[in-house]
Amino acid sequence: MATPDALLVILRHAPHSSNWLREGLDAALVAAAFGQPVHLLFMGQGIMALLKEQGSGALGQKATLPTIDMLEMYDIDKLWVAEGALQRMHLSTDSLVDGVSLIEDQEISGLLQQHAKILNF
Amino acid sequence: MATPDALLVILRHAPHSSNWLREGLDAALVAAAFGQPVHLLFMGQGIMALLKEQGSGALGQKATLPTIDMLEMYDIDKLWVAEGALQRMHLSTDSLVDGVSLIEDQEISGLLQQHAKILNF
Amino acid sequence: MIKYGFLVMGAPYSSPAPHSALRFAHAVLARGHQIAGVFFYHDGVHNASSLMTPPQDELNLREAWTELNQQHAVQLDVCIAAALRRGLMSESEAQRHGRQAFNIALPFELTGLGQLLELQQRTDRLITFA
Amino acid sequence: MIKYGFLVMGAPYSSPAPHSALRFAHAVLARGHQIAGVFFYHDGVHNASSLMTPPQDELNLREAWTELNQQHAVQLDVCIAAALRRGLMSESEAQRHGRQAFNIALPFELTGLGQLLELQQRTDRLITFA
Amino acid sequence: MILHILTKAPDSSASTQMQQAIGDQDAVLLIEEAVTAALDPSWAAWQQCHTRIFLLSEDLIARGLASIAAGNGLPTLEMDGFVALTEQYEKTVTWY
Amino acid sequence: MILHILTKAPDSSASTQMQQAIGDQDAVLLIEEAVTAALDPSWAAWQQCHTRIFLLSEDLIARGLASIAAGNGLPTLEMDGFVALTEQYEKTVTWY
Repeated sequence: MATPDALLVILRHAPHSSNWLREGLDAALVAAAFGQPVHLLFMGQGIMALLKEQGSGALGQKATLPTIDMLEMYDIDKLWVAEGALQRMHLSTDSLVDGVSLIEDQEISGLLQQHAKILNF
Repeated sequence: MATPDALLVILRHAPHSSNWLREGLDAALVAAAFGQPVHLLFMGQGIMALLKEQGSGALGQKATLPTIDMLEMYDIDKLWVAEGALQRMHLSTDSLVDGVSLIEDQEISGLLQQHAKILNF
Repeated sequence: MIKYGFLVMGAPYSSPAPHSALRFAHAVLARGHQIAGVFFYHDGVHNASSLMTPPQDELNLREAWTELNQQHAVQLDVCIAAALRRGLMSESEAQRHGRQAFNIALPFELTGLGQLLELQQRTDRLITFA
Repeated sequence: MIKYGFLVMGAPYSSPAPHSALRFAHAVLARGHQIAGVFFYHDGVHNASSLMTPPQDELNLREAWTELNQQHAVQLDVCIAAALRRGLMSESEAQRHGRQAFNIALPFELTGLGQLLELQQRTDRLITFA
Repeated sequence: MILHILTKAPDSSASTQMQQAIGDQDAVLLIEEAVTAALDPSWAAWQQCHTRIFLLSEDLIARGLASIAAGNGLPTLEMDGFVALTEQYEKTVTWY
Repeated sequence: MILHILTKAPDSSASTQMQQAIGDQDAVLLIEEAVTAALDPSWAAWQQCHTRIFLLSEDLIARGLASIAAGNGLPTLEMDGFVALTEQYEKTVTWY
């Protein structure tokens, strides 16, 4: 499920509310560009980065969706979403972009153990 | 209980965690120095500003207590503390500085109504 | 006509507060009201940085505030104590503190906290963005 | 001996993260370990501001980091993309963007995000302060 | 009569504190991160003062929550409506 | 084996997320605002992994919580002990 030399980037902040999500995604993209295998874990408000219908903000605030769509080009194809968080946010996978992988809450700690490198945003 | 021309400054952030508390207290002190009647309402983590035993932070981060002790000199003598928040934080008034006034949760909205000017920190 | 004052306490590109404030400002003006002034406090002081350099396809917040000042005479006050500790100063403050550079210039003016209270007194509404 | 790297993402005087990082740094060195470098990202880039002017009775964080560099050869890298949008630039960036002033100077160096990943690769521990 | 402006998520301490401060005559406007309340019909504030909570439309759209808000029948406002609220309510308090 | 460092209050979303990520062999260090957990014996994490949660002593002292932490019998560490934890645990994750 995860290679031991992969980098796990955890994304916990929503689009538009701060720059955490964007700067976290930037770190993931740069790591991938350097040839590191990168996996993403979306927790809490971070899950909102995956909403299909999101747009750009007023006054030209950039949308996140184009970056999400770009991940595959960088060979970032593991997008883990905490299933419990999804339920607590009253969201279904239908509202999310394609290609996400659900993970049960009790498997999250195992996912962290399997990655030698972790960055938490 | 409150004069209609008084300024209510709400303090909701703990010492040392950010600069919100200090900059909120600064606003209260300046208003008082300008002759405005000022009342303070401590909510949530803001109540920690009133803990008797607090100190300065490591590496010379200033303590908040000297500022709290200075309030009386500026004629700021109404320090409201939300009673419910105090209970939820498992704190008793014994652990707080002298001179605070308890207010029940259901009276908070009335306190806000009575003040023409409010600043929320 | 209602007279508005704004208190802005979020930094651009870290908080959405300045964006919300600007959008609200233009809606206020469109409804025929007046904006007497904006007071930048806490991390909001970063809105005034003349060195702010966002990517070219993003709005430069300092320029957007400057435009608001030029077109609608909105006063832009920056709390001096909050600014100095966060690395923002005008030319005269730079001289006072022996620095080679400065990053706050007109139409932004460094001023004391009293200006915030004065703004609250002389406006009908003070709206906080944070 | 363990080799440490730090990722600092909080601004001085707005977040306690830089203070925690510095206190931790001195404890790491006291136990005989090495600190290879500090990477400043997100609001942490403000740690590098040469215009930072806290009240005289408070620690100047930039000076404290500079001392760490001078006494223990700790590399201080600042993410260039995060810095530019927040109004922080070196002399060469100021020239490139046509600005009159700059507020980042040695020992702080503007660099890309790749440097963070490189720091994570070449150290035994990467500790985040945010 | 106060207009409360919430900018943080419904499970934040800012939201809890606001809920303690809402009076019977007050109104609430959800902006920025607070519009995620559209996802949560069980948020206590909906029961507390359902008719007077508004969500800022453009912040819903930016976050991809506009159709969910519409589906839940929640009242939204444009920026113009935000200004209208501040005309009506003399005092505003922002919770962040 | 991971050392989790929490910098935010026990009722924050950072804390909730951390609690979901703690494994059986992991340890937790509470610093900065997180030391307010000393006030709350009902915090779920105390039950989840009581023996391996530490509080940073100097952050407790700064906030006036040192005697409360001592009264509740909570394990505290000096900065030196924080470093020792990072020697022992190869990975650290900071929740903020």
